[in-house]
Amino acid sequence: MTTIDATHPGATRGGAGVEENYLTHGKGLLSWLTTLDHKRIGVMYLICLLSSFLLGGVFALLVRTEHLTAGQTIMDAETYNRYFTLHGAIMVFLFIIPGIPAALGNFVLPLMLGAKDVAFPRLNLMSWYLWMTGAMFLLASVLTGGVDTGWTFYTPYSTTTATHVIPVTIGVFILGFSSIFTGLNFTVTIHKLRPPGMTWFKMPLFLWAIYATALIQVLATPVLGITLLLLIAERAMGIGIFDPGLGGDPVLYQHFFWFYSHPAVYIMILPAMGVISEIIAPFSRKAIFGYRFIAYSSIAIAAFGFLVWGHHMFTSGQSGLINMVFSALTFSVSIPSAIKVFNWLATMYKGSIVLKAPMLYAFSFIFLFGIGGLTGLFLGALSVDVHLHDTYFVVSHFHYVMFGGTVIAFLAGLHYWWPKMFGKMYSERWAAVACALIFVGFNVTFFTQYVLGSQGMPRRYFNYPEQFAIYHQISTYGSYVMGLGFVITAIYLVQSLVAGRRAGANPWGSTTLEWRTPRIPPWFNFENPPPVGDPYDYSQVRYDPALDDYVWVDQERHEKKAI
Amino acid sequence: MSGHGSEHPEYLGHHYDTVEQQFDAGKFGMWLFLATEVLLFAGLFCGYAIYRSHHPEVFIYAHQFLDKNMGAINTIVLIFSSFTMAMAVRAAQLGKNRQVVALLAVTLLCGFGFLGIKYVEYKAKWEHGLLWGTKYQPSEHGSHAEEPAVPHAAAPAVAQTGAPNPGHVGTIAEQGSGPGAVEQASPAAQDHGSPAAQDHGAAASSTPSAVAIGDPGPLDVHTNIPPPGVPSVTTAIAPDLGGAGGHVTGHATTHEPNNVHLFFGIYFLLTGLHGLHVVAGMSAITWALVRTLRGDFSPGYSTPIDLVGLYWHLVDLVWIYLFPLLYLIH
Amino acid sequence: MIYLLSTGRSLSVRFLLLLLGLSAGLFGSSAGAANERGPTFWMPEQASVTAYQVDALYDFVLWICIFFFVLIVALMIYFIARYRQQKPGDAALSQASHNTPLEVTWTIIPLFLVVVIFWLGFKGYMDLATAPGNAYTVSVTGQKWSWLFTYPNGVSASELHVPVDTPVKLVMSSQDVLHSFFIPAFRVKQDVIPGRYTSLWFRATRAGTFDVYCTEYCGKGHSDMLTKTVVHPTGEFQKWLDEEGDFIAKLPPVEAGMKVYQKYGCKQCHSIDGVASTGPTFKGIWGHSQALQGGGSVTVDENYVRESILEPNAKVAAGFEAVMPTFQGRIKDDEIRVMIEYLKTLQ
Amino acid sequence: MAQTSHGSAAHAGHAGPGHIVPVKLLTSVWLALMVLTVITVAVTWVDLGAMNLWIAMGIATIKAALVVMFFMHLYWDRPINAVVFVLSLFLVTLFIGFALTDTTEYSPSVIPDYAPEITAPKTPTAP
Repeated sequence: MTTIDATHPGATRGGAGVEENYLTHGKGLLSWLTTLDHKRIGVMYLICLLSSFLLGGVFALLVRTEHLTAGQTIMDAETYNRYFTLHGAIMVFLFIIPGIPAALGNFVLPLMLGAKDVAFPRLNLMSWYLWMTGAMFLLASVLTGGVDTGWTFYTPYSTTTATHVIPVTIGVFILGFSSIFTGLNFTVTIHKLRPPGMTWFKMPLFLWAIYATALIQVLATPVLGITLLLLIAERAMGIGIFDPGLGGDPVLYQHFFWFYSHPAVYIMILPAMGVISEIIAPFSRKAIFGYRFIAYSSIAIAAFGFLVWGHHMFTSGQSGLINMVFSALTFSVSIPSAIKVFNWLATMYKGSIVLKAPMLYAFSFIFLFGIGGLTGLFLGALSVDVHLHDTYFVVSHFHYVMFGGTVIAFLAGLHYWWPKMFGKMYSERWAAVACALIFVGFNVTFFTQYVLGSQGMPRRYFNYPEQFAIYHQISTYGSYVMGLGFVITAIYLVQSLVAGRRAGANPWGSTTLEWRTPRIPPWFNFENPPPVGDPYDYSQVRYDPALDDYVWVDQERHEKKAI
Repeated sequence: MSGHGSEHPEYLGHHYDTVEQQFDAGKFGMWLFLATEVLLFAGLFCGYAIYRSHHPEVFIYAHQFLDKNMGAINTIVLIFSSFTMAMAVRAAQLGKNRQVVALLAVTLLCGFGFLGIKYVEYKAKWEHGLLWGTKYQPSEHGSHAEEPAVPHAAAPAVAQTGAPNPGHVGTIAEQGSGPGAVEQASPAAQDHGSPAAQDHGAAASSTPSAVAIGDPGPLDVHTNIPPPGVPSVTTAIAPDLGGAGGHVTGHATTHEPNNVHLFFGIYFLLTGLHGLHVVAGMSAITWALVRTLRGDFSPGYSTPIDLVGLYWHLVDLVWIYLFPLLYLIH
Repeated sequence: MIYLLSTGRSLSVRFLLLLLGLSAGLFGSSAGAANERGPTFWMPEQASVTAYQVDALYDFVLWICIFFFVLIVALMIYFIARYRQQKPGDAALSQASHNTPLEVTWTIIPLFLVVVIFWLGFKGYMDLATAPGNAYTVSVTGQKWSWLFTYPNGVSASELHVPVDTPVKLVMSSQDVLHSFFIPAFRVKQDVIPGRYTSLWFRATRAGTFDVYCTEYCGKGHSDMLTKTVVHPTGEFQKWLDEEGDFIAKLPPVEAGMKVYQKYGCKQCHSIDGVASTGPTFKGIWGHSQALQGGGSVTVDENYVRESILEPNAKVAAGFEAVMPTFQGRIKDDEIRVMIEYLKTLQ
Repeated sequence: MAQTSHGSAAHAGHAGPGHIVPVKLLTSVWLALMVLTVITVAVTWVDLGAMNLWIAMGIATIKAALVVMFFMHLYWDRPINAVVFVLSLFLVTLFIGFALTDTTEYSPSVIPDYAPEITAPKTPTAP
C-alpha cells in the first residue's frame, strides 16, 4: 500500500509492480481464520456456503433418485424422510438464507459503499464462527442419523419423533444469530459508513436490496430464535405450549414459525433481485430504468414481507377471517416484484446488450423468477390454494423462486464479481454451457412438478400412486442434467483459480465503486474515499481494446495530467 | 497505514473517520440489537397473551403461588440498578473513573441481589412441584396425601402425553427435599379432596410451606404461597390475595382449573430467559468494570459503558412488564 | 392426455407429449362450461360442486400468468436479439432512466388484477368453508397412518362412503400428530389437528371412487395414509350403511375379521403376506411365541392380541418400534373377537 | 456527520460524543419509577375488573418510556435509534395481534379437556 500515492483520486489501477492485495496481505490459514477483513470473511463464507450447497444438492439428488420408481428405489421411507428434511434444512438455513448477503454481500458491500470495512469487523468474524458452529450441529445431526420432521419442525410431530431434533434446532438457533449479526452489521454500515457524497439515492441498488434484507434479518430472526427455544423446551422439558395433550396449541407453533420464515423468504430473494439489478445495467450499457421505483420496491417487499406469513396456513386450521386478511395482504407483495421485472426489461430496451455469463444467468433469473412469481398468484388465491396446498405445486413454486431466483442470482453474482474477488477470468464458453444445462435441467425437473401438484400429488411422499410415475421420472432425469451443470461449473471455476486468464480491474465496465479498486482490492479497500458518481452512468468508463478492459475516464485524465 | 492521520486515536477503528461516527455506529448497532431482544421476548409475550386470554382462570388461580412481595422487591432492585447504571454512564462521560467503578459495582451487586431473590423463588416452586408441563405436580401437605386419589379427566392427560421424556414423572418426589415434597400424590388428588381434608390441609400446610420456601432473611416470606391443594376463597371470581399480607383464608374450596402448568411453563420461560439476560448483562458490566479499572476509558471515549448501560436498561424494561403480568394478575 | 402419457412409450416421446400437453390442456380447460369435467392436463377430474368454481379461478389465473410470462419472455428475447452489442465498448442507443407514467401504469394494472384474483379466491373460499346447514355429518379420525370414518348411527369404516348429490360435512380430529385430509377430485383439503375439530364439506356430483391423501407430513407412513371416497348412486348409500352396521352378525366371523382388519387400517403396518413392515406380519403369527423388546417372549393368543390392540405399547415385539396407537374406545369387543378369528386363519 | 445535535454547550470541555444527563434529572426519573411501582402494586388492591390489566400495562408503559427516554438517552439521541426501537414494538404488536386474533377466532373448535387416547411412544427418544 505504500506504493500508492495518497494524492491520487481513489485507488490506483492495478497491474504494475508487486501487488499487495487482500489475498496476499497475510499468509497461512491462521491469518484467514483470525482475519477481520470483510473480503476475506466473504470468501470464507463463499467456500463454506458452496460446500453446504454441495451437501444439500447431494441429498436432493438422492431424494429425486428415490422417486425414479414408486415405492422403494434406493432407500426406505424413514431414510427418505430424513433426506428430504436434511436437504431442506441444509439448503434453507446453511445456504440460501446466508447465501448472497454473507458471501457476496460481505465481499462487495463496503467496496460498493466506498467504505474501508463493515461497521463491526469483529462481529462480522463472529458471525462466521457462529455459522460454522451452527453448521457443525447440523453436520453432527446428519452423521448421527439426522431428523425426519421436515425443515419446518411442525409440532407435535417434531416433539414426538425419535430422531435428533434438538441438535438441529440448536444449530438453526445459532445460525439465526449469525444471520442477525450479519444483518445488524450491514444496517449500521449502510447508515453510518457512507463516505462523503454517497447519499441514499447514489447507492447502487444491490445495497438497497441488502439494506432491506438486513432489516428483515434483524427484525424477524429473533422470533425464529424464541420459536426454536420453545420447541427445545417442549421436547426436553415437556413444557406443553404446543402440545394439545397439555392444553397447548400446535397451530400456534406455525404462527411462530412463519412469522420468521416468511420474511426469511425475502431474506433469500431480495438480495437476489439486487444482484440482478446490478448486472442488467452494465451488461445493457444503460442506466438502470426507474432507479427509485426499484429501490422503494425493495423496502416495500421487506415491509409487506412481515404481513403475509399466514398464507402458509390457509388449510392449517387458521380461522377464515385471518385467512382472508392474509390472502389480501399476500397479493400486495406481488406488486413491487412485478415493478422490478418490468424495470429490468425497460433497462434492456435500446441498450447494448452484452451476452456474457453473468447476463445469461440474469436472463435465466427473469425467466424462472417470472414463473415462480406468477405461480404465487395461484397460491395466494384462497380457494385455489386449498387444492394446491402441500402438493408438489408448492414445492415447484418455491423452487422456482428459491432456486430459479436466488441460486441463479447467486451464480450470476458469483460470475459477475469473480474477477474482482480473485483477479482471474473463467471460461466464458463453459460458463455458457453450464448455464444452459442448469436452466434446461431445472425446468425439466420442476415444471413437471407443477403438473404433479395440480393433479394432486402431495409433497413429502415417499411413495406415489402409479399415475404420477411418468412425471416423477422426467423430474428426476431433469435433476441429473442440472447436477451435471453444477459439476461443470465447479470444474471451470476451480480451473479459473488455478490457471485462469488474468482479469482486468473492470472487465464488465461497471461504474459502481468496487470497480474503482485495483484488479484485486487492497487490504483497506480505499486509501482515500473514492469519488462518488452515478452508479449507473456508463460514460464514466471507456473500453480500452488494448487492455480488453474498461478504464475510468477521470483516472485516465488524471494520469495523463501527471505525465 | 500511511493514510491514517495523526489525529486518529488508538481507540478509533481504522475504518472510521471520526470518534463521533464510531460512537453513532456503536449506539445504532446496540439499538438494533435491543430491537432483536424485544422481538425475542415477543414470542413469549405472545404465548402469554394467548394463553391468558383463553384460560384466564388458569392465570388467576396460578399467580397466587407467586410471591408478590419478592416480585416487588426485585422490581425495586432492578430499577435502582438501572439508576446506578445511568449514573455510571454519566460519570464515564465526565471521566470520573473512580465513580464509574463504584457505580458499576453497585449495579453488579443489584444484579446478584436480583438473582438471589429469583433463586429463592425458584427453589420454592421446585419444592412444591409448581413446575411446567409434565413436571407440574403440586405437592400435598399434611394428611392430604391420605385422601384417595379421585380419578380425574385431566390427570391422564398430564401423565400420558408429552411423553417423549419418560422418567421425568415422579422425579420431583425423589429430588425435592422440602417437607412439601415428602409425600407425592396424584395431581388429580388435590381438586377433589373433601372439605374436611382441605381444612386440615390448610392448617397443616402453612408451616411446612414457609419452611420450604427457605429463609431469605429480612425478606417477608409469609404464606403468600398457598399450597396448591388449598386455594383461597373462590379463586374463580378472583379476589386477589393482596400484597399486604394476603394469606390463605376461608375453607371454601375451588376446583383447580385444568392445565395450571401452562402458567408455570410461561412463568419459567419468561423469567428464565430474563434471568439469562440478567446474567449476560452482569457479565457485560464486569467486563466494563475491568476495562474501567484498566484505564481504557476517558471523557473522549466511553462508548462501551454506554452500550453496556443500554443493554442493562433493556433487562430492566422487560422486568417492568413481567412484574405486573406475572405477579399482579387480577 | 394422461392416458397417452401413461402408456408405454419411450421417454423422449413422453416428454414431447408432455410439452404438447401444455397447449392441449390449456385449450381443454377453456371449454369447461359444463358443471363437470374429466381430467385435464393440469387438473384431476371434477366431482364436486365446488370443483368447478376452483378450476375456473385456476384457469383464469393460468391465463393471466401465461399472458404476462409470454409478454416478459418475448420482450426479453426480442431485446436480446434487437439490441445485442455489436462490438465491445458500444454504448447504448438511449440512456432513458425513467418514465414515471409508464412505471405507474405497470404498477396499477397488476394491482387491479390481483385485487380481482383475491376477490374471486375469497369468494370461492367462502363457499368451500361454509357447509349447508342440512349437511350429512361424518366424523373423521386421523391417526398414524390410517383414517377412520364414523357415521351418525355409530357405524365406522376405513373408507369414506357418501351419497351422491348430498352435502356432506366431515368433522375431523387427529389422535396423534397433524394430518391433512385431501380429496383432489373434490378440490377440498383441511388439516386434521389433535385437540381440535376442523371441518370441510363437499357435494359429490357423481358416483364413483376417488382418492384421498394425507397432505400434512406425519412420519414414516405418510405416503401410505391413503384411502378412498366411495360416492354411492342415489338410494344405495343407505343400503351400504345398513349392511355395514351389522356385518359381524351377517358375515361369517373370518370374513368379518378381515373387514375389521381393513377398516382400522391394520394393513398399513401389519401385512398378511409374511413381510414385516412397521409392525410384525400377521402371517403365521397366531399361536407362535413372539420375542419381546427388552427380553422375554409371549405366546400370541387371545389375551396378547387383545392387549396389543388396547395397550399396544405394553408388550412390544422385538425388532419393532413402539409406534402403534391404541384402539381403546374405538374398536368394539365383537370386532376384536372376529379379528382374532381372522388371525387364526393366517397360517 | 455534520448535523450532530447532541452534546450541549453546558458541558464545555467535554470531548466525547453523547449527551450528559444531569444528576437531578436521573434522580427524579428514578423517584418517579419508584412511585409508579408502588402505584402498580396498590392498584391491585382495588378490583376494577378488566381495567386492572390495562392500568397495570399503562403504568408499565409509562415506566418503560421514562427508562428509554432518560436512562437510555433516547430523548437526546439520533431519531433513527428511536425509529428502530418503535419498529420492533410495532412488530411485536403485529405478531401478537394476528396470533391472538386467530387463536381466538378458532378457539370454539378446540376440544375442551382434550386428552389423547394414544400414549406416546414409550421407547426413550433421542434428544
